[in-house]
Amino acid sequence: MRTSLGLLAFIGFTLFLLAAMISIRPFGEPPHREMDDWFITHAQIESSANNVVTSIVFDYRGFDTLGEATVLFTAVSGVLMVLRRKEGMKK
Amino acid sequence: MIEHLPALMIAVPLFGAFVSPLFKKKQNIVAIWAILITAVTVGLSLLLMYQVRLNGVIVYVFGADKPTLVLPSGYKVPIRIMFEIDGIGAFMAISATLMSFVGALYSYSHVEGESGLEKYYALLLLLEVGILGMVLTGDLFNLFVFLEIAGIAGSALVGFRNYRGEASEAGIKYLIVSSVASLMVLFAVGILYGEYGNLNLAYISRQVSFNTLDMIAFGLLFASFAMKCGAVPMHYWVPDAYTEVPAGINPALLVSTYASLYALFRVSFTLFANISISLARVGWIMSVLGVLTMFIGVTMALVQKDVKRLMSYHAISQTGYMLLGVGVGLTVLHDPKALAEFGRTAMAGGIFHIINHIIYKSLLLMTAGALFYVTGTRNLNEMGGLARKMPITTLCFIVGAAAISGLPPFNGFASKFLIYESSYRLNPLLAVFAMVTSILTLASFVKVFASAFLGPPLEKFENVREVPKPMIVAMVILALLCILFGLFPDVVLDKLVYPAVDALINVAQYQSWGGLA
Amino acid sequence: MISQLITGAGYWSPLLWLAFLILFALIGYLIYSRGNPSYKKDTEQVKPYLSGNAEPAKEKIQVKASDIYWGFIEALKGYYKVLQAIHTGDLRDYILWYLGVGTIILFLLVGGA
Amino acid sequence: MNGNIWVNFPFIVVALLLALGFYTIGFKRNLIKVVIGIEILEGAVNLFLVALGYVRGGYAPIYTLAPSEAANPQNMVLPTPQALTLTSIVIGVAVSALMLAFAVNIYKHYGTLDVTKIRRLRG
Amino acid sequence: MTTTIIKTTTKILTPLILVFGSYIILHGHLTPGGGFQGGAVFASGLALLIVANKYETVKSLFEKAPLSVLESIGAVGFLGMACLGFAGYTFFKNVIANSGFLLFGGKTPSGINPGYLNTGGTLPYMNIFVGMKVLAGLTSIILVFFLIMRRERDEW
Repeated sequence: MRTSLGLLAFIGFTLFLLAAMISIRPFGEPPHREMDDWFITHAQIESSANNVVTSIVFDYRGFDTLGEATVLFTAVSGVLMVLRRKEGMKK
Repeated sequence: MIEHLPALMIAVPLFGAFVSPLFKKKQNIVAIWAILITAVTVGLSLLLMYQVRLNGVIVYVFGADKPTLVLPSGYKVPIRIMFEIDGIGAFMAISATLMSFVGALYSYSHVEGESGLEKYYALLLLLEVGILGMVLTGDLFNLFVFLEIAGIAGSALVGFRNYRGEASEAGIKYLIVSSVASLMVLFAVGILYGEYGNLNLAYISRQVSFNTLDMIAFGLLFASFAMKCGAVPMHYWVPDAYTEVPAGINPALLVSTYASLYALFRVSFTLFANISISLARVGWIMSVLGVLTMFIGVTMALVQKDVKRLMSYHAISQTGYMLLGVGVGLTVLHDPKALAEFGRTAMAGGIFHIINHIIYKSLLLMTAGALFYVTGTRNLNEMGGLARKMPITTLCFIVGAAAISGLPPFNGFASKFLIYESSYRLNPLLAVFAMVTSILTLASFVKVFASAFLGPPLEKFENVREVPKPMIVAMVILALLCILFGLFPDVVLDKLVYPAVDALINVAQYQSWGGLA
Repeated sequence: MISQLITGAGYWSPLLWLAFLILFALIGYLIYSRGNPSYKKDTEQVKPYLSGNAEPAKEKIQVKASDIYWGFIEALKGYYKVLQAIHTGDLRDYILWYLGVGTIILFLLVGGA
Repeated sequence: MNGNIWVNFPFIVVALLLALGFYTIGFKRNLIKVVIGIEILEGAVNLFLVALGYVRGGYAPIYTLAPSEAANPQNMVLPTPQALTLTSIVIGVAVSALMLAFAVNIYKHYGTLDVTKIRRLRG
Repeated sequence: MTTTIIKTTTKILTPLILVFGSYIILHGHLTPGGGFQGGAVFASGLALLIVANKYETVKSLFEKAPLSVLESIGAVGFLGMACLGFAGYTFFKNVIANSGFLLFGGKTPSGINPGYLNTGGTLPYMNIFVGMKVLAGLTSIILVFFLIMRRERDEW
């Protein structure tokens, strides 16, 4: 019962994913690249970096990187808290 | 400095979180530090709401020369991450900071004496950061990043009591559910990026069209955020997480759930505006989900024995009210007459219910945490006769229970009243379900009150005292808020709720970054 | 100004409601205080009548939480059996439900487009 | 369904990987395998993001000692998806670390990793 | 897993891995890589040290290592570099780029160039801070897993 219904849901979802991936634009021909062209042409002028990806990671989308570092910090704190040795001495 | 307010909203709690692990061994100092930081963020969010009411949508572009420089000179697409804050964003920010402050205050006593507290408070602040980023951002990938922050911090806090196996079980369940949802969100964002070559929410919402791919992305976003906000039948993680998390974290966890609800509204109203307007179907999906959520949540709550689990099922069923109210508004969004008649009122009820529910459900979960604090159990069958021992907790519980069951003059009644009257205009059946749910809610809270507080005093609770001062203060603050919001609902509606509703309805202002382009 | 809640179909004013509550409470109290007790104190007239049995001591009565609303839950037994069966604490079911609901929503959206 | 399906073969692979991950999460009994399913999902989404940024015959968007054809920006692949993928990889590492920590704790308390037995919270 | 082969390989490889990690961190703005990748490489070198030694050795070696302090310093430093933009610009504004500042403030010639280390503005600083943070974080994760496995093997 559970398995059959689960398989049904799984297959339906997979079909929609396949439909999305078939109907997407052809591979290797991005239709709109205005934002990326700006990055490629202005990275050396605005953030003086040869590596455009780094200039995006730390300058244009640096706020995402702050969030990413925060995610790592969160995970480290979480792991250390979940696996902490001395357990709480509750009343 | 005032123009950097949106950045400070994130930077201040982030700084607090990064610093607090340095206070090892000094548990009280880190608790006071967290209380201080959260208090500062409360002030900042109030200032932010004032600014938003003053000059409409606030835009803050990260890394540009000027905070309002959305488009580079002579260019047509936005290239940088930006915060775009309108009424509902500021509204959610106020609830997030307020609840984090109350939770930190409550935690000072509630988790006192446990180990690893510096991590605990750091994660509380990080959870607040995640919520604030989710509700303030105007960039889709940034939304995903903060969604992950909130999910990871929340699940780590769910597993705080690592000497209980159930805590780890609930933690991994919440973590897997939230990471699957966030990954599907990222997949949908990737689809949109591949189509339109941009990540800015407002820009994509102007470009988005009606083809199959957009609809699939919309469906993925809708389902993922619906699961994250605990809509039936994807609600199973909610009782587990809310039950096992320490009661001091419950307020922030509630707000993180409703940040996902905010993202659902934002996606339906703004990102896919020209689709949702042409599809009243979306509104009907949301309303039916809401009715299902209300009814199944409350009927499951009636049979629970664990007090926090019972309240968690009530949290699910109250989420249904918000979905119903805003869904009714979304159904008639493209019909100006019906919108003016009852749609706007329905959305006001739904959004007003968000903050009301956050307040009184946090209050109730805190009283449950107080019961757990003094008795060491959460099983209602083993409690009884605690009203004499802890009078203030009992009073706070009565206020919260009356508010959640929609008894006048508490705040629950005000928002539910709006939802009843407006959803009745769309379809009477919806209002009937809402009222039945409210009655069952009252019934189940009568059960909790009778079995936990009334009855003869049990000898095993002879030396039970009232809970310490900080917990009392936190609970009393929320109880007073319940009464105030119930006695002066029109003030709250005018100052907080209707700006949020109009921000959701008025898409053009958001799409043009507040008229900057 | 008196605060009121405009709902499109009328209004509701909490303060007015509170005033009327207090007013009617006072009236009720007046009526109550005017009446005089017709029964005699500390006779068996004031004792609760439990079909002839003596009333058990108050300390003995501890109603378990799971006994409250027993009849309600008994009446809806079939509904609750289905509901409890759905709520398996199985982690994988959470994701499968997500897949199912996602499929339905996608069908409603894409199929209608 | 634009033209032939082989042009979009990488995207089809992404869809199949997503399906594989969901199957692993939904129908395997071992908790570690469920975690592996999440990892497969993350890999699929990262692959999708990188595949979005590819330009046929493009060069890496780095100016250091680049070949002279790369001087024309149109010949460089899109840099944004690479940055997004970097972010999402780090997030995936964080999530998997926390999930494994929970798994260790669960094994310590339950003595098993069978998902059908880790069900104390239900009903 | 502390055989002689692994010990010898570790002795030879660890310095190289650490040097390579720091190279990736420092050249993040010129060549592929950056703070995260370099930090991960660095942490993998430390992980090699961890798995190739005995429990007591690792414990005595890493007990006093200020990993969490290092992580907090990296995170706060990253935030501080971002906050430099508050001076007249916005959060995350690259204020040092092409400003002739003493360190990493040089101008980058436009177009294809061999790459000069003294460029990049705030990017190299952020790379260094993020690398510090990532190596501390990943190392502490690996360390706590290693310690808990060795500690509680007999308990299970």
